[in-house]
Order: sequence, then C-alpha cells, then structure tokens
Amino acid sequence: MAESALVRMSGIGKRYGGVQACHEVEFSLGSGEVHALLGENGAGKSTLMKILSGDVTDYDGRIEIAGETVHFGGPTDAQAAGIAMIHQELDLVPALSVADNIFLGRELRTPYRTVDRRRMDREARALLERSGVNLDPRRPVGELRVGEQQLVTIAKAISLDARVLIMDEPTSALTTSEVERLFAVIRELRRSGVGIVYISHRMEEIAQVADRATVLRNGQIVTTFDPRKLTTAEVVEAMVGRPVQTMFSTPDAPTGDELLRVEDLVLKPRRPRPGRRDPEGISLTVRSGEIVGLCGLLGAGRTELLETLYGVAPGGTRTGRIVLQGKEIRPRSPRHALAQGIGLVPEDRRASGLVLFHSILANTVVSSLPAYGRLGVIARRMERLASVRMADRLRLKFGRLQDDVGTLSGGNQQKVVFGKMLLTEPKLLLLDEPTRGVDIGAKAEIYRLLGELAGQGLGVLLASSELPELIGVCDRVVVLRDGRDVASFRTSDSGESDLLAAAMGESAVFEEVRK
Amino acid sequence: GCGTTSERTSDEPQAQSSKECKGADGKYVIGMSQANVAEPYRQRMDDDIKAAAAEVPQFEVKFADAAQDNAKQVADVENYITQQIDLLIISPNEAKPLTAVVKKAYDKGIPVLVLDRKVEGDAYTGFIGGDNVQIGTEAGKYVAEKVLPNGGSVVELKGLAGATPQAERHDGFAAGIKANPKIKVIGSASGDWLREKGQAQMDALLKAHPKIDVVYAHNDPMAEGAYLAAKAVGREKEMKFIGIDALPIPSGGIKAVEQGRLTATFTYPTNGKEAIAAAKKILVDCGTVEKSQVLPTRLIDKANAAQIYAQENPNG
Amino acid sequence: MTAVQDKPATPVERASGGVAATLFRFQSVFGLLAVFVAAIIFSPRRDGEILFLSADNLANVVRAVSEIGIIAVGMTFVILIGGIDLSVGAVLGLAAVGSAVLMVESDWGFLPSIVVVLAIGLVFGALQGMATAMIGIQSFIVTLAGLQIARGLARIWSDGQGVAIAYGDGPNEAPSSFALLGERTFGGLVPIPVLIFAVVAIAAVVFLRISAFSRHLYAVGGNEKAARLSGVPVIRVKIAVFAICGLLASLAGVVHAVQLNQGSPNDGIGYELDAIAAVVIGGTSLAGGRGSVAGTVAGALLLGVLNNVLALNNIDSNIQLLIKGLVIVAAAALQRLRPAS
Amino acid sequence: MTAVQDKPATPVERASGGVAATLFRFQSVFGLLAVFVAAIIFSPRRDGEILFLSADNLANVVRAVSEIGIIAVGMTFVILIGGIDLSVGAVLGLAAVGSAVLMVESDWGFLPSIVVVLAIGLVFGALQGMATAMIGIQSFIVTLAGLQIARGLARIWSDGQGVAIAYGDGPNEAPSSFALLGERTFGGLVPIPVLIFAVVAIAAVVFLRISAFSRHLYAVGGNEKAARLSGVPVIRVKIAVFAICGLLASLAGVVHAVQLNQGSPNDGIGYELDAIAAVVIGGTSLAGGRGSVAGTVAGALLLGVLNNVLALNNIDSNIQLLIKGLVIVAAAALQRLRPAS
Ligand SMILES: Nc1ncnc2c1ncn2[C@@H]1O[C@H](COP(=O)(O)OP(=O)(O)OP(=O)(O)O)[C@@H](O)[C@H]1O
Ligand SMILES: Nc1ncnc2c1ncn2[C@@H]1O[C@H](COP(=O)(O)OP(=O)(O)OP(=O)(O)O)[C@@H](O)[C@H]1O
Ligand SMILES: [Mg+2]
Ligand SMILES: [Mg+2]
Repeated sequence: MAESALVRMSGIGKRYGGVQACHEVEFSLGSGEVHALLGENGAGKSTLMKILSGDVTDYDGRIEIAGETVHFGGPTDAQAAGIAMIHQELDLVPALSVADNIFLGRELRTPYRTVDRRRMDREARALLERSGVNLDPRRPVGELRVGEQQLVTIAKAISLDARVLIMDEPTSALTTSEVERLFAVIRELRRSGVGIVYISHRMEEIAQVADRATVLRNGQIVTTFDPRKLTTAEVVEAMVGRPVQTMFSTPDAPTGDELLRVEDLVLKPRRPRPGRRDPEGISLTVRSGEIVGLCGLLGAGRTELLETLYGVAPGGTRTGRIVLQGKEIRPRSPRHALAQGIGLVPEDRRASGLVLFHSILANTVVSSLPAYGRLGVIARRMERLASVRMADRLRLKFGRLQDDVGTLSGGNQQKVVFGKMLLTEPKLLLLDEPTRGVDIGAKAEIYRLLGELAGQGLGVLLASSELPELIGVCDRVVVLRDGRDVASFRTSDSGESDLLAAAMGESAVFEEVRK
Repeated sequence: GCGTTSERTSDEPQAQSSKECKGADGKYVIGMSQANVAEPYRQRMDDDIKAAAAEVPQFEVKFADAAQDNAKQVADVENYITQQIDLLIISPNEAKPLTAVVKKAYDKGIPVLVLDRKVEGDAYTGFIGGDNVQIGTEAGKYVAEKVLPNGGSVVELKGLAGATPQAERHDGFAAGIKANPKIKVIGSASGDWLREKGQAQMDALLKAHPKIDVVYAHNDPMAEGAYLAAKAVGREKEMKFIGIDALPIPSGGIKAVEQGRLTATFTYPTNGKEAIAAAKKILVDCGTVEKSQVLPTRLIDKANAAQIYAQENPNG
Repeated sequence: MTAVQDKPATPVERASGGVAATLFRFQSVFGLLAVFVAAIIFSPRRDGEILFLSADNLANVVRAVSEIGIIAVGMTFVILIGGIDLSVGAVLGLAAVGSAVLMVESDWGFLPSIVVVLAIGLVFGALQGMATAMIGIQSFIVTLAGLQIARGLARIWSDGQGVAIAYGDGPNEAPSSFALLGERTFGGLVPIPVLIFAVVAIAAVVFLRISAFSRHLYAVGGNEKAARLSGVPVIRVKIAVFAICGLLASLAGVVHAVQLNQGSPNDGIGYELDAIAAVVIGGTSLAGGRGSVAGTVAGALLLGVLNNVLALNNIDSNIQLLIKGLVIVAAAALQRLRPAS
Repeated sequence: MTAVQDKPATPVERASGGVAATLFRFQSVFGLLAVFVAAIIFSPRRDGEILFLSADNLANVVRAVSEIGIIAVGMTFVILIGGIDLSVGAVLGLAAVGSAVLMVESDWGFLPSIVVVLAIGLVFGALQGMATAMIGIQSFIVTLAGLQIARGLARIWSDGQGVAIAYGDGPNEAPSSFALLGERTFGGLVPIPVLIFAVVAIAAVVFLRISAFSRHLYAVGGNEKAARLSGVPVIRVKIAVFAICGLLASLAGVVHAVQLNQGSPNDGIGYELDAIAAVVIGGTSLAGGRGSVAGTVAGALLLGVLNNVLALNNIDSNIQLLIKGLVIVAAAALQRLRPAS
C-alpha cells in the first residue's frame, strides 16, 4: 500500500494565530480505500483536508499525489489534480438552481459556448438519483431543506469524477435511509478505484464503511487502526484521550408536572411554500424533567413544529392549543417565546445561530444581555464571567473569548449556540439536531448536561435524525409523519426499528423488506 | 450664444401664422421651464413670473424644474409640446443642449421666450437677459476705481467649475480690473455657488493670505459665506465683500448690503416681469417683441440698498 | 438588510409552475403596470385624445429613460455581485466630453472616437474593479473616488466648459454619421437612443440566461466563498463586471452627447442614484445574488412614466418630489408581495 | 462584497492583547495620521509658522466637518445594522428651514423651536425605519424616497427660498440665545458646533461600548436571522436606529442654520455621500455588523484635513477632485493592512 499510495501527506503543519490546527501530520490514502478521519471537534480534521483540497494554501509539509509532489494554488488546481471535497459547511449559492450549483465553475456548454441547460438538468437529475434523492434540478437551492442541500453537495462532488473524494461530515443532516443510499454510492466508487476520506462523528458509520481509520487529537495523529477490529469505546478513548463512560446516561429521573401540552396543532400558512411541512395536526406533551424526542424522515415536519412553538413560523392561521405550564400561549416571536421561558437551538447554526464574524463572547451572551447589568448598561465583568463559565461547562475548545466564532471548529460553534440558549435559563428547550457535527465526547457532555438540566426540572423537546441518540437520550419519542404525530414510544421498551417503522409508515417498511 | 448661426433657420412667418391670435378673449397656458430651483436667483425668477402673471387674467402659468439637468429640461419642454401650451418661457440650463428642443417647439408654432441664458441660432421669439460678462466687468471696474484706487489684493470665489456664468463673471472681472494694474488677484477658489462652500474656502484663503482687501464672489451667498468666515477670525473689517445677483428677498444680497455685511452687489435681473410683459404683447396684444432685450445691471451699495429693496419687494 | 426576506427573481426561477407563480414571476412588472394604468387615468386629454398614450409622448418617455436605462443595465450586473458603482454618472460625463472633444476639437472620425471613448469607460471600470477585487476596498468607496476622478478628468479635458457639437465636414465639426445616432427611425417614431437601450437590454437578458459567466456572477454575489471553492474566477468576474458597467456608462455618455449636441463635464450628475433606484425598484437585492435585468428595465420605465405623467399634469415640482417618493416606496412594497417559495 | 476579508471593529473586540494587535486596533486612525502628516508637510508656511497647524486653522478644519461628522455618527449606526440612509442631507435641509421659519417667521422661542425641529427629524427617521423594518423594503429605496419627500417638504415650508436669520428681540428676529450656538468658546478658540460634534461623538462611542442596545445593533447587522432567533427585537432596533440617524441629521441642520444665519431648503445636498464616505473610510463595513464610531470620526476628520490642505495650497478645483479621489482610495487601502489572525 505504501508504494501505491494515491495521496501522501507528510509533515503537515498549519497554525492559526495561537492555535496549532495541524502538527507534523502524516496521512496517506490508497486508491479504492475508504480512510476515516476521526477526532474531537477542533482536532484539525477539516483543516487537514482543506489543505489537501487546495482551500488552505499556506501550510508546512509536503503533499504527493500518485508519487508527484504538488502545491495547489487554489481549489481549482486540486480539482484539476482529481481531488474533490464535500465541505462540512454547505457552500452553495442559494439563488442558483440545483443543476447550476452542481456544475458551477464547470458549466456544460453547447457548441455555441452557451450553457447547455438541458444537458445539465439531465445529468443533475441522474446524479441526484444516484445519491438517493428525487429533486427537481431547476429548483433554487435556497428553497431546499438542509438535508436536501447536503445531498446536492454530495451529487456535486460525485460529478467531479475525482480520484480522491473527501467527505467532511456528509451525513450530519441525513436520516438513516439516505445514509444507506450514500454508503451504496461509496462502495460503488471504491470499486472503481476512487480513494475516499470520510469524516464523521457518527461512530456506527465508521465501522460500516471505512477500511482504515486515523485519529487526530490536537492536530496530531494519535493512532491508525482497522475500524472493524475496535469497539466504539476504544475508538472514543483514543479520540478523547480518556475513557468516556456511559454515552447515553438517561437518568430516568422522576418527571414532574406537565410543562407543555400541544393539542391538535394545525398551521395553515397564508402563503404556502413548496417543500415546507407545517403542522397538520400534532398533539404531544412534555413534562418538566422529561426529554421528549421528535423522530421523522426528511421533511416530516419536525423543524416546522419547533419553529411554530418558538414563534418563527410563517404568518397564517393557527388552530389548536399550545399550553405552557397550564397557561395557553401564542408564541409571536422568538423574543416573546424566550420571555415565556422557551429556548430554541436551531438546526443551521451558521445561518440561524451565529454571527460568524463576531466574538465568541458577543455570540454567547446576546440572548441574555439584561442579566448582566441594569438600565441597559452592560457590566462587562459579569458577561465575561457568564461566558467563561458556560464555555467551561460545555468544554468549549477556543483560544480567546474575543476570537471570532467563525474560527471555531464546527462542533464548537454548535456548543456556542447551545450555550447561548442555556444562558437564558429556559423552562422548555427546543433542540433541532443539536448535536449535528458535534464530536462524541462533546455529545456525551451535552447529554450529561441535558440530563442534569432535566433533573432540575427543564423540559426538552429534541428533534434528531440520529436514532441511537433518540433512543439513548430521550424518555419518550414522538414520531412525526407528514406533519402529524403518528406514534409515541417509551424508549425503555422500544428500539430503533420501531421508530423507523413508524416514521416510514407500514407500507414503506414492507417495501424495504421486499428489497 | 457664441455667435454661431444655425443652418436650420426656420421660416419665421410660418411659425407665427400657424396659430390664430385670439387676443384678449383667449385663455392662454404658458409653460415655464426652469433650469433649477435650487438657486435662489431662479426661484426668484419663478416667483416674479408668477406674480406678474397673476395680473393678467388670461394667463395660466405652469412651472417645471429641470434640477440642473439638460436632459431633464429637454424632456420638460417635450412634455409642454405634448400638452400644446400656448407659449413657452425657458431659462435654459445650458445653451447648446436646449437649442434643438426649443426649435422644435418654435417650429410647432409655439412662441418661445428665452430668459437669462441664450440658446443658439434664432429659432425663438425673443431673448431677455442680463450680460454676465458685463456684470463682471462692472464689478471689476468698481473695485479698480472705487474700492481700491491705490491698488490692493483681491481674492475671488468662483461659481461651479464648468458653468457658463462662472466663466463669464470671471472673464468680465479680469477685464474690469485691468484698468488698475496695482490690483492683484492673489487667490481664488471654487465655492460652487454655495454659501457653506464659500465659507469653508474662505477659511483657507484667510489662512493663506495675511492681507486681503477685497473678496469678489460670483454670487451673494458665497460672499455671505466668506463674510461669516472672516468674522469668525475677527478679520471682517479688514476687507470688503462684493457679490452678484442682488435678489430682493430677505436672504438676498440687497439686504446684506443694507445691513452692512456686503459692500456692494450687482443686480442680475430675473427678467420675470419682463417675460410676462412680452408674453402679453404676443398673445393678448397680438404684437411682436424685440428679438433680444438685454437688461442692464445696477450697482447696489449702502446708498441705495434700502430704497431699492423697498421698491422691488414692497411686502417683505 | 433585508437579505433574509428578500426574494427577487433568480436566473433559474422560471421553471416552476402554478398560476400564481407565473404571475409573480413577472412581479417586477407589477409596479410598472400599476403606474402605467394610473398614468392613463390621470393623463390630461385633448379632444378626447389621451395625451399620455400618444405615440409621440410614449416615444419621449422611453427616450428620456434610455440613458438611465443603459446605465442601469450595467449597474444591475454590479449590484448582482454585491457591489455598487457610484461613478457611472461621472463616467457618462467623461464620455460625453470625450465624444465632443475628439470629434469636434480633434476632428477625429466617428468610429475611432466612439471606440476610444468606449474603451476609456471600459478601462476606467476595470480599474475600479481591480481596486475592489484585488485590494479588497469596498466598491462604494472605490467608485465614490472614481466619481470624483472621472469628474475631474472631464473638467480638465474640456477646460471646464461644455463642448458644443456642430455637424458637417469642416474643421471643428463632428461627422454627420454621429448625428444619426440622435435621429428617429421607423417612420420618425422610434428614437435611435431607444433602439440602443433596447438592444443593450435584450442582449443583457439573453446573456444572463445563456452564459456561464452569468452563473458565476450570481454565485459571486450569492455566496462568494462557494464560488471560490467551485473554481469560479472570482476576481476576474468582479473586474469584468465593473468593466462592463463602465463600458455601458460611457455608451450612455455617447448617447447623451448626441442627444444634447454637447459634451459637458457636468453631464450626468446624480444619474447614479436614478440608475440604482431603477435596479432596486426592479427587484434586485442590494445584498447581491438575486435580481434580473428585466426587472431593471421595468424599474427604469416605471420612473420614466412617473416623471412623464407628473409633468404632463404640471404638478408643482415640490409636490412632485413628494409623490415620486411615495410611489417609489409603494412600488418597492409591491415587490414584497410574493408567494413565498 | 469584501465581507470575507474585512475586519473592522466588532463588539467587545477591544480587550485583546499584543503590540501589533494594539496598533491595528486603531487602524482606522492610520489614514487620518497619514493625511495629517502630509498636511503638515505640504502646508504653506509664513514666517516659519506652519499655517495648517495654527490653532484657528485646526478649529476651522473641525468646524467645517462638524455637520458631516454629526450626520456620519448617525449614519454609522444605520450602516452597522446593514442599512443606509440617503435622506440625511435632505433632513438637514428640512431642519435648517424649520429652525429659521419657526424662530424668524413664527417668532417661536429657542427651546420650543429646537425641540420641534429635532422631533421632526426623529419622527421622519422612525417612519423610514418602519417602512424598511416592517414592510421589508430595502433601506436604500426607502431613504431615497425619504430624501425626495424631505426636500419637497422643506421647499414647501420655506416657499422655495432661503429664510435669513437675524437676531434680536423684535418680530421676525430669532432669539439671540440661538446665535450662541454659532459662537466660539474657550477663549474664542473652539466653535460651539465643534463642541456639539464632540459631545455627540463621545456619547455615541460610550453608548456603543456599554449599552445592551449596541449588542443588538451589531447582531442585527451581523446576521439578522440569527439575531431574531436569539430574541433580539430586530424591528425595534431598526426603527430606533433610523430614528437616531434622523435626529442627528436634524441636529446637524440646526447647527447648519446657525452657522450660515439662514435656513435654505437646498442645504445639505449631497451630504449623504460625504457622510457615508466618512463612515466607510473609518472602516465600517457596508455589509453591516462591524465598524466603530471612532473610525467614523477619524474618517470625517480625514476628509476635513484633506479639503483644508488642498484649499490652503490653492490647488485647482479639478485637480483637487483627482487628488481627493486617490487619497480616499489610498486611505481605504490602508485599512486592509491587518496582522493575520
Ligand atoms: N479560519 C480559521 N481561523 C482561525 N482558526 C481556525 C480557522 N479554521 C480552523 N481554526 C482552528 O483550527 C482548529 C482545527 O479546526 P478544524 O475545523 O480543522 O477542526 P475539525 O477537526 O474539523 O473539527 P469539527 O469536528 O468540529 O469539524 C480549531 O481549533 C479551529 O478553531
Ligand atoms: N421551500 C422552503 N423555503 C424556505 N425554507 C424552507 C423551505 N423548505 C424548508 N425550509 C426550511 O428548512 C427547514 C426544514 O428543512 P429540514 O432540513 O429541517 O428538514 P428535516 O429536518 O430533515 O425535516 P423536518 O421537517 O422533519 O425537520 C426549516 O427551517 C424550514 O423553514
Ligand atoms: Mg470540521
Ligand atoms: Mg429539521
């Protein structure tokens, strides 16, 4: 393998101000190999791959592609050398169509040098189908769900016909069935000799697809191993540097009084948007101290339910009741919801959660400012203190509080959004994929924290696409399908397959089985 | 105009006879196309026309403001043509760009009175205006002979670069002071016709020149701005301020002379009254008017300011 | 600021279905239609004839907006990449002066003069593009400086005076071929400037539809990082867009000179704001990435019709300012009615 | 467009360490320093005295920029939330007219007149804020319309002519207390307008440092959607910011009236561009979310020093345009020098 390596990176180093993102990293990839890259948030995985894909150009060390030393001046150079990357943050152009996004920078031309829209549409449709989604290639990407956007980026990367394909958390917004489809594609690519770097925080995926796994910690290689031979616990210990005990520590604390009751919630927006699934009849309850999961397929309406409860749903007529602590409420705006003690951690942290070029401090405290002073004047010491405490509590990996939040690794950005909401001391916390892109150690932290908060009487409504998370963390899971609640399970006496079956509907399960 | 004659001279009789003169029994719509109303002088011109027309029961006057844009003024005149007005009064923003559209109106049989700035050729009924070169010359002579007979230093605050009156008031002044070679123009700056710009430019001129005897500004607002600047550093007594325009309004130059801020100013007639008189001659009296009527300028100084103000603006 | 809610036309929006969608696809035209109908209703009549609708008057309306329209097409490109160009009015002045000086004072021929003048606009725009794309200065500042520089150059070139254009074969006369640009065609009905505007607009619409470059332009404005990662030559796109805008501004300057028989260094003062207004009323977002040339044309015409009907009714110029302000806001508010998609 | 590379001040940025960082924290002052030094070098001298540096010249420099400076402070707020306000020059004119008409023609007292004039500016700004925040029209369009409306109102209120201000106790005379605003204090050295500017600027700097509102303002400009989801009252913040900007513009109008002894409806034409230039030269990003009032003050002073030294040297006005354009670009380019972080 050593001789035939498709990619060989040696002595790679990269420093961002005070942060050593990569240090003396040795990394190789053979053709037809799936090489998983693991590590905590901020370990340097994305940085290493950005170096390989030509996005980061000032680094130390050497890169060889098929035995030849290269130095890319930009992503275009890397693409020319056959290296494609699916970026962790979905970098798409909202106003352009799916097809235009897929072929951006390499548009297909007619003999007259004009854009060949028809051929692009056709090929885009084929590519999308290959990665497992049936999307109109002419739809603007800005209209798509996060999960769909992720599939578009996958299709785009596949379309490059690369020798080396880097996937940086390609599945963080996908549900089980889309992940399965993606793995099928990966296997196919592997057969045709493509080398794949696969980055994910979902441990169960690593064992399924990877041939080899490398663990990074603090920018340095810790170990390389065969993922089929190690247990998850061992991998996690390598990543985090210490054993992590019970991943899911559902405390099964006694739950208290009813905190939230949603009765037959229906939202008819004034102006319906294609692709949105507003509540069409949802009833559920959350008790204080209880963690209730929301399960469903892509587009089941989980996000829309949480948005409605948080007062950010589009205008329209709402019927049904939302009762918080025995009092009916009509959430008008996030501000109003927050005042009632409802907090939301949104799904798309970069677009909806953070001001990327503002400091960690400013981002953490923005929702709870009145707590740090009086008469509209901020006591700087108090806000710093609150911010530092929250960072400690969430084990945030950062340089200084004044650093831009955008320079944090993806998982750490997520923690900042989480911390911001916790600082408002909510009674009810709405979480939309709160651990998307969060490393396993930090996840454990977050779960522990959730358990702790629940113990203090907080109620949590948690929408997630990760079934193990739902089963492990929640007391109860409500399954949504097409904007309605279709089933409810106690996690103590049901498993992932029950949830999946309910989410897909019986007929769908039947079809799966037939295959 | 610069004396070029148009090859496309229209035949006069056709223009005049295409319309029957209805005389005193008619009702007449007059369109007034103003270059811009941001200059106090031009606003005053409109006001004068309005006031004079109010005395003629047959007249109704419409106003358009081109906001200093030649192209907009062309459109304004085109719109008047569309409306089939009975007479056009125009105070062109610039000569050449308005020539064609004025000719178009004239050829359609609409009598045209051109105020203040000429258009080229002779496709108009009558021109009424002042002479900026002459005004500049008068100002120059006044400085050379009355204010600084023994010589001295002058600074000049010019109007907006590129504007015709700016060039003419400058050239005239230069010619006027030639008579006295001991007079030196030691500095000049562009005040863009604006009071605040005149003030700011004068701040610097005062700094740069320890001794200034006369400030010659191309209009009264800039002269007033210069006065304020000099007053701020306590040097307003050291020099004399001379402006142009002499509008008979409270914020105008005549009042400034009367109140002692300016030493002198020179009237630049708005021609509003004269224009309506000419229109009356053409439409109501079915007569003809002079092709060109140049109104003389008049020196306003402490001696006559109050009297002329009362005469020109009896109610204010 | 309204980037989140904003949803003007996107290049690929046309494929989606539904009656409402079809209607709203032409939303930028709604405001224009409304103003047009209002113009007919409020138009003065003579002998039963609606003056506003007379062929002559309609030709005047379009002629009057043709220069702003040409500029606004270029401005649309600049705004689509998230920039702004404040220099267009001054470049128009510079080009008008250039045409006049070259043809009249230097006695150059028609073609060489036009080519040089257009090249000046192109290069001026490209230089501004370089300053913003390569040094990274905000385009507002670069082009504000560009405005002053172009204005200063025009004043120096023309000695601060308007240069009158007379036609003929003699010395100090412009070739009569130039005069043709200002004439009317199709039976004296359609002014050539209108034709030029139409050609520019149609070319731009088609170009945006079929070229790969247009995809790159939307990408740079919509998500610059994504564009860069996809291998879009971001810097080249920016420079090209500013160059196109400069070129069109100088084309408008040529048209201006021939329409007014003069090139004056003070021509085009404030045109940048009118052009930007046309673009934004046409539904293009100042945040970049969304908008269309068709919308811009509708916006320019809306402003033209509005000016015309106010003038035809001889509304007092101060009241006109008020009405115009309110109509502009109303037209922009109309844009906000959208079936969300 | 340059949002990616831009790095002006963001909230709570000031605590960080390092010599280079400390230096670059004051980067917006670099351009000012450079121009200041150039001004000293190129200043004319008399008897060895550097004229530019004389106390009363420096006072003049600041006096001349005080109005633009006051406006630019308000503009900074608007630009920080990602908006723009083109109406400030017209609001200045309206306020100048208002002060003159109320005190001179209506013979109102000093205080009631000022209060009413400032309230008009505040309400005018707030209305614009509502149109952009609540209907979602781009602020460029709203305030472009606002510009026209304010200008129209000012013309109507003043009958189109400047209203001269004479002081005294008689009818049609303004109270002499008003005249005091235009005087100089501290031994006749510091003009009161400069003092007002200084107070406004310092108040704004302190306000942006310590108030919770300022965090909201930066958040709205940085990412409006995230701000809303974080519970920031986005609409209220926007309205408040436009109201503040209108208030400061009308304050500048009062200062303008007293400095020129006149309120004219044409006062302040084009001031919006100067104010925006000051803000942007001061390092505030037009994309919103980053920038500082200190930078804006430096930007305004830079423009003032530049104007002054060009005037002191009697540079030809056309050449002045060129030099100003180039210096503005150079100053903005200086802002791009940053230690990589
Ligand atoms: N542009 C940047 N500026 C400054 N620091 C950066 C930048 N990009 C990354 N870093 C820092 O480099 C380190 C490595 O980040 P990287 O994104 O590679 O982590 P990662 O392993 O991909 O984490 P995650 O699993 O959360 O995506 C982090 O500490 C991060 O804060
Ligand atoms: N057509 C659309 N236009 C604008 N926003 C949309 C559109 N469709 C969906 N969204 C937004 O995308 C998000 C929903 O998509 P998302 O990716 O969350 O789906 P999901 O999480 O897989 O499914 P679920 O609806 O079950 O949460 C919401 O924020 C919703 O408002
Ligand atoms: Mg990463
Ligand atoms: Mg979701």
